[in-house]
Amino acid sequence: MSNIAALFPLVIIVAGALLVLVLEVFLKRENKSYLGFLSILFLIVCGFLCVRFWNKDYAYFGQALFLDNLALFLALLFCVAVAFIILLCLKYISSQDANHGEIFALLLLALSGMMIMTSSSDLLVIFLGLEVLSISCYALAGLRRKDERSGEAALKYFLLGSFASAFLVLGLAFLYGASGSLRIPVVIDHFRAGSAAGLLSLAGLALVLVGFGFKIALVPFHMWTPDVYEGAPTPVTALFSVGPKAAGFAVLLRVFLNFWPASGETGLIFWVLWVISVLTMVIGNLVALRQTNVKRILAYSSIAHAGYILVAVLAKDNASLIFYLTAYLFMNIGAFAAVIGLSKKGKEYLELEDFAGIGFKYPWLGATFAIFLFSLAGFPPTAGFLAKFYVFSAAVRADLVPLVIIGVLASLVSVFYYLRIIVYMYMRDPSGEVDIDIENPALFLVLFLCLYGVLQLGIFPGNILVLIKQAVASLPVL
Amino acid sequence: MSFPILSVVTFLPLLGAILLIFIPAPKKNVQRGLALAFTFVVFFVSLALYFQFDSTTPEPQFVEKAAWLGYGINYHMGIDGISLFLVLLTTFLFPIAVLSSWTYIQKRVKEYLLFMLLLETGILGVFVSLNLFLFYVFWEAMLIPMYFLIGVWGGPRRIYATLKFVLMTMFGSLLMLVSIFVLYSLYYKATGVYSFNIFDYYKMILNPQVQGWLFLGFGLAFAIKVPMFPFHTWLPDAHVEAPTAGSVILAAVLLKMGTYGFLRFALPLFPDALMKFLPLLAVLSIIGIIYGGLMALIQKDIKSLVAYSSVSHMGLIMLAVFSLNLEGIEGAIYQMLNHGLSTGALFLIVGILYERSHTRLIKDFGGVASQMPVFTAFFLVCMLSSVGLPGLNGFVGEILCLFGVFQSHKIYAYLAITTVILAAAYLLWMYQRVMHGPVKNEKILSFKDMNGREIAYFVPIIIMMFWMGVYPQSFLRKMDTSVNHLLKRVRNREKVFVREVENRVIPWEQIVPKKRAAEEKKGDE
Amino acid sequence: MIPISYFFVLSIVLFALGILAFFIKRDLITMFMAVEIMLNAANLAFIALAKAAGSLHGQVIVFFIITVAAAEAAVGLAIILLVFRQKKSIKTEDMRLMKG
Amino acid sequence: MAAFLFFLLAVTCVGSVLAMIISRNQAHNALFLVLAFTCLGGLFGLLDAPFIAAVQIIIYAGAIMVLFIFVVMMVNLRQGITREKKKWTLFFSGGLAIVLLVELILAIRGTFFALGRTGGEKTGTPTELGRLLFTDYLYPFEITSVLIIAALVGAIVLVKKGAKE
Amino acid sequence: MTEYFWLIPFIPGASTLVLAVFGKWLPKKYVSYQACLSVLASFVISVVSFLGLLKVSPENLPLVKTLFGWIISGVFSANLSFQLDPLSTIMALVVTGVGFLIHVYSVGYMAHDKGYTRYFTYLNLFTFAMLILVMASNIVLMFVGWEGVGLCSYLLIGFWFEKDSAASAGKKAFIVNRIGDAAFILGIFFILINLGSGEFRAINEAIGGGLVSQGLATLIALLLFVGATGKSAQIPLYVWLPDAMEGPTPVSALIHAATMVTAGVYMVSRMNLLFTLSGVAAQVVALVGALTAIYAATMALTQNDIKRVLAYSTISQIGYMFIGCGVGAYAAGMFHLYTHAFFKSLLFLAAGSVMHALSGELDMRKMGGLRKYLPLTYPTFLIGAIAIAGVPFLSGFFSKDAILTQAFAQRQYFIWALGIMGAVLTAFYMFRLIFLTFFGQERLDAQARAHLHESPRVMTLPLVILAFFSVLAGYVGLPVVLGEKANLFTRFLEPVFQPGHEAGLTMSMEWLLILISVAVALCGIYIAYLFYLKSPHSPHRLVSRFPRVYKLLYNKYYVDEIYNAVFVNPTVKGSEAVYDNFDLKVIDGTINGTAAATGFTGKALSLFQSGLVKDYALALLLGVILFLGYLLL
Repeated sequence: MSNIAALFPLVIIVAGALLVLVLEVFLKRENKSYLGFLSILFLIVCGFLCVRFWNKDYAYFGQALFLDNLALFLALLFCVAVAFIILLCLKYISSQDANHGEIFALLLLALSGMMIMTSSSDLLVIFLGLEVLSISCYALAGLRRKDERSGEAALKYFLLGSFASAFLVLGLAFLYGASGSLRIPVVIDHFRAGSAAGLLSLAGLALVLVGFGFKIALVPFHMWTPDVYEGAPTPVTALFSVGPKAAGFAVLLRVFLNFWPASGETGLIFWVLWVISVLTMVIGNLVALRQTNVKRILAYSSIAHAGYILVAVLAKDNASLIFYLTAYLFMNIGAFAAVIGLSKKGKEYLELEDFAGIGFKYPWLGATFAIFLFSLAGFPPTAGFLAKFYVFSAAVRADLVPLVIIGVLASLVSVFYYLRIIVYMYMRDPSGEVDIDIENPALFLVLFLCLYGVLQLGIFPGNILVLIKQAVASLPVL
Repeated sequence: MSFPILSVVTFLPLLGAILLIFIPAPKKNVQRGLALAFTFVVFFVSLALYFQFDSTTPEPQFVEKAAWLGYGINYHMGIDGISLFLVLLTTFLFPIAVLSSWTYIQKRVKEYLLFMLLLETGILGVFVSLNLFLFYVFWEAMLIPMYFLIGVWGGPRRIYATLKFVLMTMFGSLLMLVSIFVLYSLYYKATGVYSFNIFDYYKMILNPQVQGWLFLGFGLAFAIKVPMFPFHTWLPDAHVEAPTAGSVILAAVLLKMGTYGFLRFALPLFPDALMKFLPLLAVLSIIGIIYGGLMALIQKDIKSLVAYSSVSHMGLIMLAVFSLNLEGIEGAIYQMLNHGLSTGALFLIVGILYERSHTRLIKDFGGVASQMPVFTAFFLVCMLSSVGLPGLNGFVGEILCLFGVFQSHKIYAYLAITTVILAAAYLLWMYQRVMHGPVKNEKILSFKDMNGREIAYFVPIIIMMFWMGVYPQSFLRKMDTSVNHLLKRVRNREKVFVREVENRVIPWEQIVPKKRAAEEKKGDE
Repeated sequence: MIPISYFFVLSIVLFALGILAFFIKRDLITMFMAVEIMLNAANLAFIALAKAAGSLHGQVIVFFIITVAAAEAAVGLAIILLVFRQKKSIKTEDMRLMKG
Repeated sequence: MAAFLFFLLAVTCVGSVLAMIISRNQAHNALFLVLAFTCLGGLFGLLDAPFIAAVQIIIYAGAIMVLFIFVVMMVNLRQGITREKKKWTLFFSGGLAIVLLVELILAIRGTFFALGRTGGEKTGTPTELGRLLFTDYLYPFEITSVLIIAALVGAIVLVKKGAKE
Repeated sequence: MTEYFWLIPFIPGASTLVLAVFGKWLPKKYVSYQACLSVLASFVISVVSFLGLLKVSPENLPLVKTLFGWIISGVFSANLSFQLDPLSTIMALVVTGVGFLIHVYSVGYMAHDKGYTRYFTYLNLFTFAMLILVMASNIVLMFVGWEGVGLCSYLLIGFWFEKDSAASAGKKAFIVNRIGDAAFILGIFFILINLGSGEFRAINEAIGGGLVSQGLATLIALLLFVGATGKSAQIPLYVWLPDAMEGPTPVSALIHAATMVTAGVYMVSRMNLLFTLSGVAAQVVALVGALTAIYAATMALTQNDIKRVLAYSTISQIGYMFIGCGVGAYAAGMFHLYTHAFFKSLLFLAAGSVMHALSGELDMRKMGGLRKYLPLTYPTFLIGAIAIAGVPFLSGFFSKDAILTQAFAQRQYFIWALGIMGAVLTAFYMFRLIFLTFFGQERLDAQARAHLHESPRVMTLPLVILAFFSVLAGYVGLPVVLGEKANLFTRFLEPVFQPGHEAGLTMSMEWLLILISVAVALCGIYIAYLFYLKSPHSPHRLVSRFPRVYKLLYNKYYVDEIYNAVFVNPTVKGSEAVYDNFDLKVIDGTINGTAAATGFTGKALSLFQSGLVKDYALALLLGVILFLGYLLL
């Protein structure tokens, strides 16, 4: 039902961003962190609204903005993620000189972008949302202005991002030309009809796919990922690895899931995606094998995970896809949190050698990190296992057995490099010079929450599963 | 069963592990005591399983079932005559393992005990779960503590060993996971109901083609775990590097998970495929027997010698499993227990030597017997039980296994019988080089004989060895029904291995009590 | 009157040229210009198609795209400036601190 | 007349792009780009989109290009930067660009003839567009505001002189 | 109290347990008493049950006592159950009787050994196992005893494990036996499957009921016999026995002369129906026996080590027993077993006493002229020698003669001939031993000479008793010529051995045979006399005449070397080769190779991650193009 309330969550976030910007001017450097708490406040309100709007299906501006359960669930997810990131930033920005209050505003703006993307059925709006997200991400990547790597990351992200979005725009143009509109339902109907402009719209679809494939780092559109992840400030990297991915996949869910029944031409796209997911899983995992920088390892692993999630898309199993995104959010942010934890003022320890022996030196940090890694590797009883389990079993039910076999073998490879980190943490003797200031309650809060999430989702995901079921119920089931 | 005894047995160690976290690191003895206490309690509770076990029904007992994640994923536990003793073996060995590492482990005691307890939970879970999902969860989760035990407290090449162990095992189990998915979806498509319940799957009759693939999936996982012949190389590495208790558990219990898997899943689920692959598997097992024996003969490190001897023994067990008759399978199960006891004990022996000499190379020993008489006695008994000397447990299992094999395929038996000779050869030779002859070096002169603790954890093992050797009835009788049931299930689809009673002289009356005779008939129809 | 398809083809040619420029030029600024060209090529396509469809929606969309382009330009140039401050260079091949 | 205009604009546009590719001086590049965009504006005009044409010329040829020029001046390199030297990249990318061109042509060939010589006679007058903008496209319009804020913040935070710089 | 016969094995068993567990804390004296008395007790019971058995009528035989079901699974069923029949009784008597004496002897012999308690633990354990072997009522339980004695022999041979030779000898004995046992197990399986049960009664019934084809019988019989060759040291598995002399002498007397090594004979007689049913198997048994008899005898000719001579003679004597069984004269075989138990253990103990006197000297070349120093040992030794040589009116004569007569009667002339030749050699080497040891000039070295002394009473007493039996034991089995009923032994055993068709030999023939064997024995002795007393140099002349032959015999036909070269070394070397080249290189190589290859691929792929924006864009572009291309074409 149409209701102005549908705008509220978005408005709140943006308002928060603006407020942060305003206050930023009046605050002294040392207490920028108030801004963080402020924005968390806004996040909580927004989350609260999302909960309140559950099952209400508010919509506004026609179909351009609607809050079905999926949108709400994802919004909630994004809020949680961003909240985590903000908590991680609180100490980070001051100790790694990225001390700008704007970071919080940018985070909120990025969040708004994601929310826009996931709560619309109009490709134009989605595109704009994507741009909001991207632009804030470009800025976020470059935040550590003293650090060449950070700047370089921003540059690469920006150049390639705009390059990709050019393709996206051309794709939109094609779709528009074929169907005369960018409203997803219209476009779909057009596809169903299968007009003379079939090729045009197909090409358009492909180009749009490329645009989103870039955001969620599918091979071969993934090349930017490792460098950007390595260069960007670590909390921001954590966001990159979760937020845009989730948003992108949500769009895939909305846009492409609906095309499958129209087999024939779009059947082709299915096979392209099949190949892409294989490439993504295999290459992501293989290249990660020989990396020595933990952030890079996690970057490649995030590529590989995108591959697994794509399997869910191919299996047309919305629930498992969303579950995977949720699980991935907790375990990956958790892992990055642990990495952030291993730093002191002005110095981050990111090389594998730095991790030697920290497992016993900092038991809590080490243990949680180990658990997150096991979860990423897909060991029970963690969320990672259950997520893979759902995805792959769905895939088998969809008769994608070869894909699944490749997938599990790829994840076998992944086990090696995840365990390699643990080998360093627990089975090598500590290399003296690593000493970190452990005084970071916010970080440990995040660690704890992620740990809780990982175990809860891994052992008793019951309620979450129910929510997810309701969330995907709103999608057209085909 | 109102009292959830299986859950208690399975998760008590976990509880212990959690408690352990809160004990400050310096209080090492408190930690050890706590772990020991928990493992003991678990053992005593599990004894109830034995006494309350109803050997007349093949159905799983002490069943606990609860909805968990939906979609057929239930919390479903229960044991039958096959898993009963594996559970008992596990609970029996863990206190011993803890005791054995009392002084052996000096650094990071807390974490060590933590992982031991976690390991126990994982292993027990594997043996008691009847829901394929639950089974797989435990099967995988169990890897983590073992990974740490080898990797952190192991020898110089521990990292290589532990990664090899984990990756090879996972390679198998991931393919098994795929097969599980296929079963799952097949069942769903057939019935429209989601289920991971193993007994539901038993009802399915798959076409041989599919069976073949699925069997490969499952079989590979279990074959690597066992380990069967070409997949065995992780075992020596893991054993050599692992700390004593780790080796004990690894050899005594972990390997049994493979054979157990064959009995519980591979055989009853895919009988046709089994028949197809039977020759291959049998040949591999035989190769394993002989090959393992020969390799053991020439090992320079005692531990790897024992490891290869396990390869040989497990080969015999697998062969007996594939004989698909009552004697063979009961023998196999019995031999699993024996192998658990005797090989475990041998690793303890090695551990004791290692604690005194900090070497495991055979050439560094010699004439130990004259220094450590008590130790010598224990060593002798353990070795003989592993050799399979009558009166000790090894003989009963070995002879039943061989007999079962002999019944189904004489040729196999002729080849397998070599184990009798080989086992004697490599073990006696090793024993001679280590214990006999003149005292090799002055280091050995300084060896102290076993202390009270060591004797304390060895005596139960020795007693069990004699008991199982002299009065196996108390174990075999509990298996009969379950094994018969299993065989019925296998034979129902496949008549090759059915043995009619008629073409045999009915056994001497006094030998077979009436009740058993009746059961025997039931079993064969 | 010129067939609209001519415009369409022209847009694609421009797009290809943009790509070409992106790869041929070595300084970040011009590479970014190339991207702008690609965007504009897409705009031309939009307008042409809108014309063909006889609706104004295409033009509105183009309006938005132009805005996006502007926004991107702002951030993009800021980034280029940032990088220039750090490295005193705007050559692409100098931007390879991270690789492998 | 229109045809002549079209070809004139098209050729200038393409030509200026090529010129931009060839020239090594960023300032010149920027100017070539202005020229190209202006031509594009003209083309828009030919397609009954006067308002967009105006916007195009104002925003691009005006605002954005000025930005570019500013940056070029700040960067202010004595000697220009030659084009890519890595032959491999050159030929490969050139080849790919051509392939892509062909493919896209193939993609549109279906519509090539479908598109009539003339579409509807709607003209994109400011009023028309404005009405659309504030009815159907209100939401995107709002979003653009967010977009611009983001860009603003981003630009500022990246290049502003911090306290200690 | 005959029904308590099942206690016979368990008394030494219990004693073993006590000694094993509490031995550490028990005083020597107590240990010796307990050990000896336990055996004595079972001896008494055996005697009682023997007397009781005489009263039982044959059709109620055997008496069976089932304690409980042992291994029962499907068709495989074995009880812990014992049976008493003439055969087992005789064995029990021999084992406990001789065993007791040897226990007593050991008290003196081992008095100063630090492993005293351990020794008696083993010795009791052995008695226990041996009694189980002979009294088991089914073949599986028999196998338990069979392995048990093997173990004890392993332990006792390697009793002085500090000596590498001793340790290796024990190991060798066990492993060689194992080879036989493997075949034995297969035999058991055949019996269990085809006859349905391992109970001897069931087996006999099955055979009696004609359930067993001849071929099957042959198969089983041969498999079992392979086991027997291992345990009873026959060709080809005899190699362990000579080395077994590393053990303490009483052990050699008890295990490697009187009891254990004859287990094979006992087993064959136990299975006599089977062997009779398949003629072939019996033939093989006889042949192997005969060959071994002569073969071992030849090797005994040249040995200089007292105990080794005795060892080879044991081998050859057991050969005679097998001849007896082979030609169907099981009673005769058992008879020889029974007499042999006495005189051979006597010989060993006497030899032991000699060693004791010479403080452990074994080499005959370092002895000579001892008879005046060892007033008690010498005569007993002599008696033993005469008995084994087959001089009339001593036990050995009757038993050996019975066997040979039967062989001849069964028209096994070849076997008989071998037996006769063996007899000559036996007489010869035994008296060579006597002469070298007790006659001629003394060749002792000084320190041995210094404290040369007769053994204590506790050792000599058993000698005397055994000597007594060596003389008289034979009179329970007088040859047929002295009357049909003369042979009590055979009659006593009749319930077990269906009376084989008694040889249709004429009296004169019988007498002739007897004369022949007597003559043979005497001439053997005479040659020995010529060689070693009359002209002590003739042996050397002979040796220099046939150096090859001498070397061959002296080195025991190089059999050990051959076995090592053919079986042992190839196995070890081959395994090493396989381990290095296959296990490590191929299998592990494959695994590690896979891992390395994966890693390398990863490395290679990461090269595309050049860090150059353009390359990244290029990849993207390439993706787009392939994607579109696939869609459009």
